[in-house]
Amino acid sequence: PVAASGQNAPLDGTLKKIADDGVVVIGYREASIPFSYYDDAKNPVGYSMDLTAIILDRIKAKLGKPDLQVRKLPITSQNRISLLQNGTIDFECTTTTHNASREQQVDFSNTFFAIGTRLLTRKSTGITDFPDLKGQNVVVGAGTTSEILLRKMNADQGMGMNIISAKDHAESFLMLSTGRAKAMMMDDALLAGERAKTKDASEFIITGTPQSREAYGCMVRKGDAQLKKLLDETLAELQTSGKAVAIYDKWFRSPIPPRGLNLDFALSDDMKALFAAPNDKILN
Amino acid sequence: MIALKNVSKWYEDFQALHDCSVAVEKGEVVIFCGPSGSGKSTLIKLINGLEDFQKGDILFKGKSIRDRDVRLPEWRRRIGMVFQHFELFPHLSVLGNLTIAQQKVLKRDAAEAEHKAMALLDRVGLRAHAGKYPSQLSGGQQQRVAIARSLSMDPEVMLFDEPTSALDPEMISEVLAVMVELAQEGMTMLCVTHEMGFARQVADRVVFMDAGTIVETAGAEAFFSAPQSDRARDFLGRLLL
Amino acid sequence: MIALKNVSKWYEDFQALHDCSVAVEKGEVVIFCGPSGSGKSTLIKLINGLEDFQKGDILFKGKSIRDRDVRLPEWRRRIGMVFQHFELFPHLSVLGNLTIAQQKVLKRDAAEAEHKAMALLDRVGLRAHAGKYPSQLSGGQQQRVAIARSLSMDPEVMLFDEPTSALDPEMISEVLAVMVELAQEGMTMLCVTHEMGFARQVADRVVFMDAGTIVETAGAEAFFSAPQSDRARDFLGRLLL
Amino acid sequence: MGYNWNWGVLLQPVATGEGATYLGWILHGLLLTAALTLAAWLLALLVGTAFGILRAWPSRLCDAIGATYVSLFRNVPLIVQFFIWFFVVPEVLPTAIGDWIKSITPSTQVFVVSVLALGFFTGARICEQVRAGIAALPPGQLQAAQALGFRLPQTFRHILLPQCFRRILPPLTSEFLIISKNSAVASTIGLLELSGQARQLVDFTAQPYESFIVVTLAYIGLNIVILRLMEWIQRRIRLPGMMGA
Amino acid sequence: MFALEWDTILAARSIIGAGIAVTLQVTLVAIVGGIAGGTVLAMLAVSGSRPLQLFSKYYVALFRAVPLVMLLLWFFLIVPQILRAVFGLSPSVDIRLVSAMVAFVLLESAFFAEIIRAGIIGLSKGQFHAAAALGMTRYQSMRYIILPQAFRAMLPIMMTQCIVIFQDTSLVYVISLGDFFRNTVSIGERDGTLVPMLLLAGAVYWAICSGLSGLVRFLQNRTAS
Ligand SMILES: Nc1ncnc2c1ncn2[C@@H]1O[C@H](COP(=O)(O)OP(=O)(O)OP(=O)(O)O)[C@@H](O)[C@H]1O
Ligand SMILES: Nc1ncnc2c1ncn2[C@@H]1O[C@H](COP(=O)(O)OP(=O)(O)OP(=O)(O)O)[C@@H](O)[C@H]1O
Ligand SMILES: [Mg+2]
Ligand SMILES: [Mg+2]
Repeated sequence: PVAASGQNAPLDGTLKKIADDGVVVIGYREASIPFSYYDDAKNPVGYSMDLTAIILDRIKAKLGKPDLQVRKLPITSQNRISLLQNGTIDFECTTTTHNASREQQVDFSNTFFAIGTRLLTRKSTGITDFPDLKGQNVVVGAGTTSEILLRKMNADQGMGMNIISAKDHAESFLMLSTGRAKAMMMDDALLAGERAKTKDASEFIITGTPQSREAYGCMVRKGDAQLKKLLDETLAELQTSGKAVAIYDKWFRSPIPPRGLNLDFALSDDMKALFAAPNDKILN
Repeated sequence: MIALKNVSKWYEDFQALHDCSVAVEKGEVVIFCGPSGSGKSTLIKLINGLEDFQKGDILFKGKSIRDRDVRLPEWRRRIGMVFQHFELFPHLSVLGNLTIAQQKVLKRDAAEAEHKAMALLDRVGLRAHAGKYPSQLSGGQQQRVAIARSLSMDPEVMLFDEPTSALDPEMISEVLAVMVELAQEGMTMLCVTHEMGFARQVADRVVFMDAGTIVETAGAEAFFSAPQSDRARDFLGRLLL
Repeated sequence: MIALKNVSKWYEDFQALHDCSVAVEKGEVVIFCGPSGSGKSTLIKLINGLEDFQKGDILFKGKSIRDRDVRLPEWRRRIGMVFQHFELFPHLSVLGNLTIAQQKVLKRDAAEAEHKAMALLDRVGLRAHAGKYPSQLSGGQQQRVAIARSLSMDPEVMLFDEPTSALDPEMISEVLAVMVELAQEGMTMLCVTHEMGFARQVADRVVFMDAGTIVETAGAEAFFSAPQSDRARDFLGRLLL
Repeated sequence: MGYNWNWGVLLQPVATGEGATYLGWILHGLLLTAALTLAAWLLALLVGTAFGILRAWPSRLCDAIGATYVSLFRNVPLIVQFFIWFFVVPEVLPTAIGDWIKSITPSTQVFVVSVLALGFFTGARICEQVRAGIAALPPGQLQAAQALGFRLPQTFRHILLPQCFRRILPPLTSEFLIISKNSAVASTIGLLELSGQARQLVDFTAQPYESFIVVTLAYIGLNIVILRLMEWIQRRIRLPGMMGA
Repeated sequence: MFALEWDTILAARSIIGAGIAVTLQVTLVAIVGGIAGGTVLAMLAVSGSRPLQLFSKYYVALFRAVPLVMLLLWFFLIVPQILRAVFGLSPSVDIRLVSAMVAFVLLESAFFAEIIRAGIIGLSKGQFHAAAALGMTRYQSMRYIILPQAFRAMLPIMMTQCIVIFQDTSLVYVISLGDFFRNTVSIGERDGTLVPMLLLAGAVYWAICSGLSGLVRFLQNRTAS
């Protein structure tokens, strides 16, 4: 009965475009474990991809087009907004943090994941929290919220850190594992994913007080209320029905492809709160 | 056939031709001579539309080169030209040099063009060299190929700009022989040359130029036996030394 | 002073010198002549250690160039050399050309080197041109600077390799005049030249070469008036034509 | 296309709270690009000349050493060379040295690595120019110098090289221009020169057009300045009576 | 750290293969498109028309002033929608590949234009006159007389430029396009074998490029003699 009212409204925005083209294009990330990354057959898989698949089923149902073509395009943190704005992709649910400056250019759906930004370090360094980073080399992903926070902290508290901006997660982790950086700051869930890649995962720990809490949302074009509504409803239903927890367990608490590693990453309080009360708020 | 009327030409600031007028009738052979830098090459190039000019007019069969419906490529096609340095196309065989313009400009088919080319090569005595490349020929042979190439376009007039002055002495005669033959067959010819023996033999008229002006125009016999101007006398004197 | 003993030299497979022997005393002026390619330049270069040789020996004041304690730069410093194409250093002024080797090789200080240079420029009549660059001088002037440059190293012998053959006729005499003066001052000189007038004037002996061998060595007067060998006679005959 | 132009963003304080504006970042990037270009060009000149002399030295062994250098540094893409200098060299050096390198301030590290990578890469090209420049000199020049008693090193230093450099000055200055563009590759190892700043601005401001336009204009401006500088140098160094002066 | 793990490389051969395919595609398109565009620009540069000459001149100056890295980023980050519109691409086409190809074609056009223009200018004026005197139009003389000679004269330089292009394609790294180099690096990062993988990439490029340069020298010597 909820969906029925939507079906009566005339299509507009992206949904109309999808209906007209008979094609929907989604964005994915190539190396954001465990949200969106390649399995052995070079297919994008992950927590975000599972959500995307469910959303796509919803779109097909809404448009009454079970044979709607789905195309997938790899995106990066640098081109995702451009590609969405210029119509190359129709929406993306990957690992994009919902924040105020991005709201200038795009709209965000309900939050589908909440993270805290923390540290990954070798146990042997003895680093346990941010104050330990004084005078050290620390790596962050270029253009991430973590970079902004870390540089701010460095400037405000005169910590004398040398901050390395790496272009992606893999490079960040390379800096850490080769000893160029003592610690790596990033979204904790992604840190868990990076750590799981390496053969000596047990030597690394995720540590430190979260410096920020961030909400991942799906990006849609600005003003595209109809698509946003569909995404919001779909995500809310998954979260309140408990299906979202099942998907979470599949990717964060069980062995995942390609190497059968287990991230063993417990459901955070923020996530529990989110699943209890779906919303599209910016976390602070 | 060809007429220049008060033509003046400047290269930027430098005036290369001053108010030149010449008229050449069909079948006439006119020789242009004069000291280096006097404007002979420039004048020849103007007739063929290879250089622009600023004043006066040039007519071919009564039609001005400035006429709105004159298309320069067609104009040039009807006027043959032979250069001092042959200017054969080095990337094409002798046969290729003779057929390419026939095919691309006159749209003759390959067989027809080749037939015509071979006939002309025969005429200049180079049939056996059709498959060679220009660099494999002597200067005299190259110049004969160049003449044949011009003729392949069925020109109504032929222009020659010092066709033998880049040649070793022993090759000059073989080129001049071809030109004499052409003249005798009645081709209208305008020819810059310092070969006075040749000029005497074929010229109807001689045009003497100096410093961009036409100093004297005379019948060939009259010019060689009794040039009117001092400058021509001087020039001939030095030439015959 | 200088002695070549049975010297043979090969450029790869080609034998440029066959078993050449010459001895030059202090203060002697010896002229080398012979047709092109006869090995004159090669011989001169060997004396200065600018080319290697395979057989025989070369002595300078009794010391062999092959001696273990001979240092070639020092050897060359003591023997002056003037080249056909002057080989002035185009990036240095005339003064710079004359001082650089004094400063860098002989370690003279700047003032001393310049003083010496100016004196030598005076001697070759070019004091006024000290500040110019080689390309701003005529060929004859350049060659005189080159001679002055050689002299600035206080050589004990001077070698000349056709010092005037790259010059326009009107400049030859100004260079020869400098060389005559040198000879008269008692400089030991080995000189490749075709200037027979000069040779007659200054030569103590003439060495005639052909095809890499020394065909004839004679006193100057004897050589010019009555050359012994057919080849020398032939050569002189063609030269005087 | 739904883009919100906002040129004012360039004058906003940066999101990292470091007290700069985004335009300030770009200017800083421009400065780094200029410094990197100059340093790399000087290194390239040094390295290229050294190996160029080796190639021109009358010794087969020296020539072979020079030729090997050129072959190695010309036949491997620049970005690969950057990565090798940055990631491989510290690992193949003795562990103590490698660790010391890695502990240097990262921004210094990437700058030095960039100078080395660009310098040695361009040095290979300059090496060939020097070799050709010396080979083009009349052989009599070497002989004339030797006849005056110059030793071989002196001959190169005082006679051959000064002439060679005057001849190859135009290509040498073009190399300067080429380095200024190749320096953008340094952003791949994290140096925040001009192009690196362009990307950083995209990340931080979500206003890609503004930052790209400004940075591209900065490159064009740099290019024009270098061209003028090249003309000036070439005029200055011309000898009277040579090279069309 | 230095030992190449051949079995992991072997396991990743499909990724490396895909990378090589991308490298070759970009190289090939850059060469073909660059020569075509360069020819057009060179012809504009020697055309009689002042505006066309200026266009060619400023095009070349502009593209030679901007680093390739910036150019690649422009087409990838900033104007992909223009590419889509111009080429009528379907939404599923990997825009990175198209961006790279377009950036390379535009840039290499400028480089080839300079080379070809030098080749044309190197021809004597007599050849232009001879072609014109036979009645050929401007286009015909270019097509049949001038360009064939210019290309022949510039062949060694053009071939050298092709090798440079092959090397430069590795810069598609900056737009995350998986060419040979980037995929090699990714495997290295993934397996912790970055050092040997980088050395491997360097060795492969070196072998190919020095082989090709040798070939160019060989051809040059053969045509010279
Ligand atoms: N393209 C040009 N630009 C400027 N000046 C030119 C050009 N072509 C020719 N001139 C000048 O025009 C004058 C006439 O030249 P032209 O070649 O017509 O003389 P010419 O009589 O053919 O001499 P020659 O016997 O040496 O061939 C000369 O002073 C020459 O320097
Ligand atoms: N560097 C070299 N390599 C190979 N052969 C050489 C070399 N230099 C000279 N030759 C050859 O050695 C022979 C003697 O040359 P040289 O220059 O000594 O003759 P020359 O008597 O000075 O002649 P000219 O009067 O022409 O200067 C010539 O056949 C010459 O071709
Ligand atoms: Mg002429
Ligand atoms: Mg000689």
